[in-house]
Amino acid sequence: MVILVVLGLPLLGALLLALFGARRYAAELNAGMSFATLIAVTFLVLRVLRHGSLLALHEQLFVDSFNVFLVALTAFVGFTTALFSRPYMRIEEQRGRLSPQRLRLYHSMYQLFMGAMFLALLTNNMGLLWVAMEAATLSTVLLVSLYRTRASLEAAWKYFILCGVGIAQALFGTILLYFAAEHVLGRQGMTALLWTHLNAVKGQLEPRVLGLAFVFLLVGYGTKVGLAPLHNWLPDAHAEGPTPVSAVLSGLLLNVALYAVIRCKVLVEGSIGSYLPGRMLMTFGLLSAVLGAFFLWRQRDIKRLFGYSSIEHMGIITFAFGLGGPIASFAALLHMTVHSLTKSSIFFAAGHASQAAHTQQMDGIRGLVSISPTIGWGLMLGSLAILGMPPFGVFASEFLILTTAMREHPWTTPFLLIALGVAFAAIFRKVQPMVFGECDAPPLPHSPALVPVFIHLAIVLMLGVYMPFALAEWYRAAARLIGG
Amino acid sequence: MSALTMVRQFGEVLLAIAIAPLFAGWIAQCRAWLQNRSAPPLTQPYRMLRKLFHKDVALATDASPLFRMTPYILFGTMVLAAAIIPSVATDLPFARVADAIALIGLFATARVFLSLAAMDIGTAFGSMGARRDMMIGFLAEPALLMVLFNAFLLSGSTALPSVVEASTAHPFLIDPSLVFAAVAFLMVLLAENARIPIDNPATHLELTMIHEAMVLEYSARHLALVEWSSDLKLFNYACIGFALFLPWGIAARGADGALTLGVAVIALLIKLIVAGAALALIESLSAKLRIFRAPEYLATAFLLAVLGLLVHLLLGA
Amino acid sequence: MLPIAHFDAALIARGLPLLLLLVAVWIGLGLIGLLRPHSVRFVARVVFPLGAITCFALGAVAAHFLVSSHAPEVMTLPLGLPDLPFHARLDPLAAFFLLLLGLAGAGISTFAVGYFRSGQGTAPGLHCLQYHVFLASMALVILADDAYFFMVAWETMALSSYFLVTSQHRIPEIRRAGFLYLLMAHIGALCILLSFGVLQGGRWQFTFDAMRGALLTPFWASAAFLLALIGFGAKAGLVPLHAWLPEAHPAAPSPVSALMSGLMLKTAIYGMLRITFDLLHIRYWWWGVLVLGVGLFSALFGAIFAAVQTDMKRLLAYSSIENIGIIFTGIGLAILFAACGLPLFAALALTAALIHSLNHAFFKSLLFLATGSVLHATNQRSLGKLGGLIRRMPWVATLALIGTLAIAGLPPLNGFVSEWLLLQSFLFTPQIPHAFLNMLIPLCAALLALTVALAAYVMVKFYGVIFLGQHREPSLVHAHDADWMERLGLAWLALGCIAIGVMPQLALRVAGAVTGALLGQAVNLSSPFWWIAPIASKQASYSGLILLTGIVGVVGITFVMVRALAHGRIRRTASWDCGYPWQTSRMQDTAEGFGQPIRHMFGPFFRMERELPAPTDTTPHYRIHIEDRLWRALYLPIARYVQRLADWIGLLQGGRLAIYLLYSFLTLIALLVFVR
Amino acid sequence: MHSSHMIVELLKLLAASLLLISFAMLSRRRTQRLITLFAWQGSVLFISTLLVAYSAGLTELYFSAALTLLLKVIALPWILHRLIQRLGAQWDSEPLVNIPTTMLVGLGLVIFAFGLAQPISRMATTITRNTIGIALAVIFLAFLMMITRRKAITQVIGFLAMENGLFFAATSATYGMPMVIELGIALDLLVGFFILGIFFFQIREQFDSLDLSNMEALKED
Repeated sequence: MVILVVLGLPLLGALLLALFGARRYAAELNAGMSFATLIAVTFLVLRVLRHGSLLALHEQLFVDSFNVFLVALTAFVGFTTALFSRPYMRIEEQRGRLSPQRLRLYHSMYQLFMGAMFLALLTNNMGLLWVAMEAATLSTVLLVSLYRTRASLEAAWKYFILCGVGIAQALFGTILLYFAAEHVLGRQGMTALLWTHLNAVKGQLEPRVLGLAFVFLLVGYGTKVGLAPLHNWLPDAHAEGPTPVSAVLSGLLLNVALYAVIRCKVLVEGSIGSYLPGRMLMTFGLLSAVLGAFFLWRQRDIKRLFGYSSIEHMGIITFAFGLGGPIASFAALLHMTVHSLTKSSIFFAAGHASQAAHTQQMDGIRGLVSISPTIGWGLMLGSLAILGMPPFGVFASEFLILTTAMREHPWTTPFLLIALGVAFAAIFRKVQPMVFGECDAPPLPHSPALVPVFIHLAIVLMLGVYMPFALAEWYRAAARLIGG
Repeated sequence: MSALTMVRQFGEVLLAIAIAPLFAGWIAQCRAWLQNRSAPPLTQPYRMLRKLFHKDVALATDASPLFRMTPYILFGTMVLAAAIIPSVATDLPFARVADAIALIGLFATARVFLSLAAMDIGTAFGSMGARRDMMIGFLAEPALLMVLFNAFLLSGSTALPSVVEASTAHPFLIDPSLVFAAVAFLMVLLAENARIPIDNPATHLELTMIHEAMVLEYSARHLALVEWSSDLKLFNYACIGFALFLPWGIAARGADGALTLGVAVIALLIKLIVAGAALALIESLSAKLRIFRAPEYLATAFLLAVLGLLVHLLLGA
Repeated sequence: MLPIAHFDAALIARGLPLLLLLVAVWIGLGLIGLLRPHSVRFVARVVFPLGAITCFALGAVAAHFLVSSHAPEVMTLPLGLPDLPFHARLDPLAAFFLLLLGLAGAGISTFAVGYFRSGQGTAPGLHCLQYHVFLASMALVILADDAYFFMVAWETMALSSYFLVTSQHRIPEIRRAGFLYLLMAHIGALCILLSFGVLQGGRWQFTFDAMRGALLTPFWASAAFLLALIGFGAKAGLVPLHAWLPEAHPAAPSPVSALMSGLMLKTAIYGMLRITFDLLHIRYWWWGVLVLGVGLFSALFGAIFAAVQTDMKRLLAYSSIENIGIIFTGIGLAILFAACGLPLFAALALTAALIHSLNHAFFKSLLFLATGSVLHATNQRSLGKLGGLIRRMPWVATLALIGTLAIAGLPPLNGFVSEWLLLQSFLFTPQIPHAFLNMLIPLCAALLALTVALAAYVMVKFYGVIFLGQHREPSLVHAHDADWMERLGLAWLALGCIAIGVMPQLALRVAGAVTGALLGQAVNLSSPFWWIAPIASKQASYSGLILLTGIVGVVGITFVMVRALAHGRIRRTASWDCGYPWQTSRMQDTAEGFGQPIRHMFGPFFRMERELPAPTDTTPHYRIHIEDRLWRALYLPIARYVQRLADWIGLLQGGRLAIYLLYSFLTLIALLVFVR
Repeated sequence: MHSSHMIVELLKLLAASLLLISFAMLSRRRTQRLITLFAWQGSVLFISTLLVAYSAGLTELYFSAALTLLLKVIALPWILHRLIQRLGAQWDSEPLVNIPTTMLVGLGLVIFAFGLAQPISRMATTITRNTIGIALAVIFLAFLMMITRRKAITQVIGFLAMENGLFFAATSATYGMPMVIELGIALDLLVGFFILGIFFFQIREQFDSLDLSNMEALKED
């Protein structure tokens, strides 16, 4: 029943913060709730590690090695982000960009968002998955528009419409899925949408219908993953929302959406028995990686920059999942982990950086190491990590992905090469002058919470040179689940 | 190595040191005759050396030790080269120390030291001369190397004694490929030894100087050593030429009777006389080139050497 | 090819754990430096000496391995990816480069003890960490025995050196250099990675041992080779991938420049050799021709550009390109010979390449460090403002002279040995069983000779303009000589130059172990230690020691005799200079002036912008700006294309919601059409 | 059996009218009219759901029918109506693409949708199987409408119309999704709609118009 706790705590937190969100200790409360969730998740993880996958609530919820690690990741990043948002939001409030009421909204929506994501991850029911995704969208729409500026409203609106429409397609896909499943499983017992049951009978599902269903699901959830050319909402939302929100969007929401896609892919692949879905994923992945890289080239806004970098990395991960096979899937999962850790830490650093420089325009940000070495080095190391510089973990996954691609589909490697090279040039030529060089800005009023940054980077660094056996096993199991 | 070979070795070195100025004098004399001037006596170089050795040294105030060491190093390298080149006999204990390529290196060392010394005082002419001399150097070396390639293809060795033995064993007078090489070598020789058409040893027109410009600041015994070593350099080059192209008379390994050695010395002297006359003739017949014509000149030498190479590869040895 | 049979025998590792321990010590030292990040004394006087000692120990262990046993030693570390733990391996090839790293590194670290002053941009402690991590990663690159470990070490090397380069990050040029450097390094690394991806031949084994076993089709083998050539060429600074080198090496503090030029470039050589001669099971002759061509061109290119530089460190950087080119020429010849089934000659060429790497490590480090001392003494990097330092800093001048003569390839120093060996191996190219090749490649020897002679020209310019002549700036009067730790470091490196030059046989034996392992064939090592006759003593032989003793002897005798005979006194007077009385220090050749013949002769290589004074100018001045054509021919166009593409792609994000919706709609339709 | 046949015919008729309404929406300019059409669409949906529920004898479909009635026929149109009163956004400005062209494209989409739906209809067992194509067509048309209109509010109406299409698809293909899901969807729809409502006012006060052409500031320039 620990699952229910995991699901309940954020909702409880949302409720509490809806009431007391405006108080002074709200930020601490937020962090506290997130921490409690993290604890609960830890128990869940231990449980799964001990007894393997488990079902709950009439099979509506289930945990297997695939989603449990995403749950753990989500809880962890959620907690660190809450820690980070404490000083960050204080500063925003001091600067009068936010009122206490807004903070209340922020805190409760933050918890709600976490709850929605947990539901999306933990549910066994494809329909519920859809509902949860929609809920996540709605809560983040409010978060993105938190500042109520023109830009933030525009971003939120675009986000809402694009993702709403996308999600609608996903719903149609789900309907088709249900339709196909119903023929095999029947309407009785409402098992026709339960992933575990579908997975059991995926061989018998009508291929053509599932093919169509997959297209709709891919377009739908893919919009939330930010696959090009469905990505247009992503940079706006990342740039205009508050930084903690950008961090969780990039670090978590994209993962969750991709998780949904992969769940569907497993079913469809099993049904039509061809590598059609894989090819689709690879194409989308390559496209996103290349386009994302080239978008990076011309950015001026720091958060926009890293938003695009998320597109690029999601592309790489999708590509890896498309490649299939144990190693590529392993690499993709690893990349999911390191990407969300690194990217969120970058957003932490970038947020403080733009606060210190009073602008998000990168031309305005200079010499961070001289303002605060922690911010500067955080940004520098984070960027190097995200660019796939060893010994950081991102390199490990990119190593596996590139070499697999070289073996399976050599023709893809030039694109990957271009994407990685251009991305490197684009990001690094922007980051270097921000971190180094002269500067005359005053230090921040509150001491920035950069412990999260360095915790994340430390983990990423460790994953690059040493991977604990349990974690490896876990990834392997998940990879087996996905890639067969 | 027996005592005899050592004796032979030293004899040869001393011979080289002794007759090098004579050779230079001989060339000067021939040139004078060819130009209808009254010739200086053959011993003129010796007199000049003696005079210089007795003069006081006028040393520039800010001359560094490098400047003062250089004449000795020049002399040393040239003497060593003389010891390596089989001018009289092939069976020399020193000959194995350095093959022809190493010999080029040795000459390069001398050139570099002289150029550094020329720059040491920091006068306009010194550095100009250094620059030009180094330029001639790096243009001449590829051509010289190609010449050696020819010799190597014939004898399968870059060690001069082996080359000599191989080409003395050669049935015909001289291998066709070597003809080209010989001409190339001659051109390189003129360039390397600051002779017309690249440089004029007798010039006193500062702006056209190369070698002279470098040694402007030297006086007395330093100058003497420099001059002596440049005479030695010319002599050495001549001997390399003989070893490569006219090896007759050089005492072969094993055959080291007094008679053969005598014959060898005579042969050497005859060759020197002829060569000197020839050099003088060429110098008098040709005009000095502008400094930036030097690349074309040496490129021609290089091409000739390559031609020789191809001739050899095509006709087969 | 390394016989796998050796493998089981060598499971009891001996030298390897020690080496890894020393590497760990380096990293530890770096971290210790962080304890007191701002205390120069602590870092310089305590940590760096220890680092130097570690260097020396590393070199010693490697040397011992080379002379005692050649049996490879392997180890597996409990780190790395789950299916791919870090494998380490010590074999002659690795040991040779570790020897190079250790011995040259010892000198550099010793110098660094005296070099680092406060106010050097990055905090000394951080500097110390980066420095030692750099050393450690280089050692690990050499020791790595699987692709992942190799890549991690490789990129860590690039990263740490990048931070060292940008330690003066407040200067925009240096940031630009650092960026360019890291970018090129990263792209190169990606190529290497892909090359490994090919090499494992679909067996999903990333240990080098498995790669040795993999049999590739000619196409894939060539693909792997070319990718490796691009990757390692980018790191080694082969033309046209050299653009970063003359920017980055001068930007760094001198000891770091020395590390990068002297040692880091060698790791690229190592990688090239490792892949070409060890991992790839076959070699094709055209690879050799390709490498030979690229190498020779780089060599010539580097020499020509070095000749026209006016910044002493840039000059040295270009000379590095030249030397790397020479090394690659050797490698190319070796590949060619090996592919044509002439292992002995291949061994000769490879020996030349290896020994030249060793030499370059010594003399290039020496010269870079010397420029460091000059920099400290005068705060001048531009040759136009130096001169006459031989009288102010005799120690540095003397030691630098040794380096200069060595790099100019003059006997009896070490530079000559390797170039001699290389020319020797060229002499055998007519025996290549390919028409045309056997006629064309001998001509390359002439190009090589030209390069070497040009190098001499460059070095005369370098030394003459910095140390000889008169001070071009009055301030130079106050220049002081290096302190004793710096001198010690320089002296150590100079000693290395002399030792290898005088006793080449030692280097030959060490290299022989490597060629024996890689080609199963080594040159003739039987002759005594002062003597080399690589093929046969009748064919060609050389003895640096006798040559040196000969010169010294003759010079001594001459000196004594001249003293005995000539009685002239020495009068100190003003210089003669054809009696021209008003000459000043401005009248001596400047760096530009010295480069003038080269500009004149090799004009097509450069992109020159001249400013000539008009006849009427009251204050006439002449300025010339020389640029590498490749910038406009290669690099800028690429940047432009990326920019243009980015602009086009930017149009996708037009800001209009309807268009965005249209995108997703069209995507949907397209996919639907696709699936049905 | 006979009655069910009747029902099928009736359902087909309703489906056809649904399609017709969608086209009408595509062609209308006045926001007021669009809302009315939307309400009509909802009611047609409601009736068809009732029929399906009756013929298939599924109780939970009655619930969803009721839900439809509440939400899509009464609540949403009313709120929308009030909104445009408050925001004074009766007129939509000229669509991005002119109406005839839109109609043609819509026609093509309908054909495409039918073609796409055929395999599904063939294997469907429901009495409404033939209408799946129409449901898909409705979705596409709504999508098209969202693309071509430039007022925020009309886009929202298009969005809701798409929701309708989905709902219709669900009922016609599978007699509706499980109840939980239906409720979830309805809830999401409601919440989303309220958020939109809030948004309109903020957009108004920030941009003092609901015209989307003001919302093109965030882009690559």
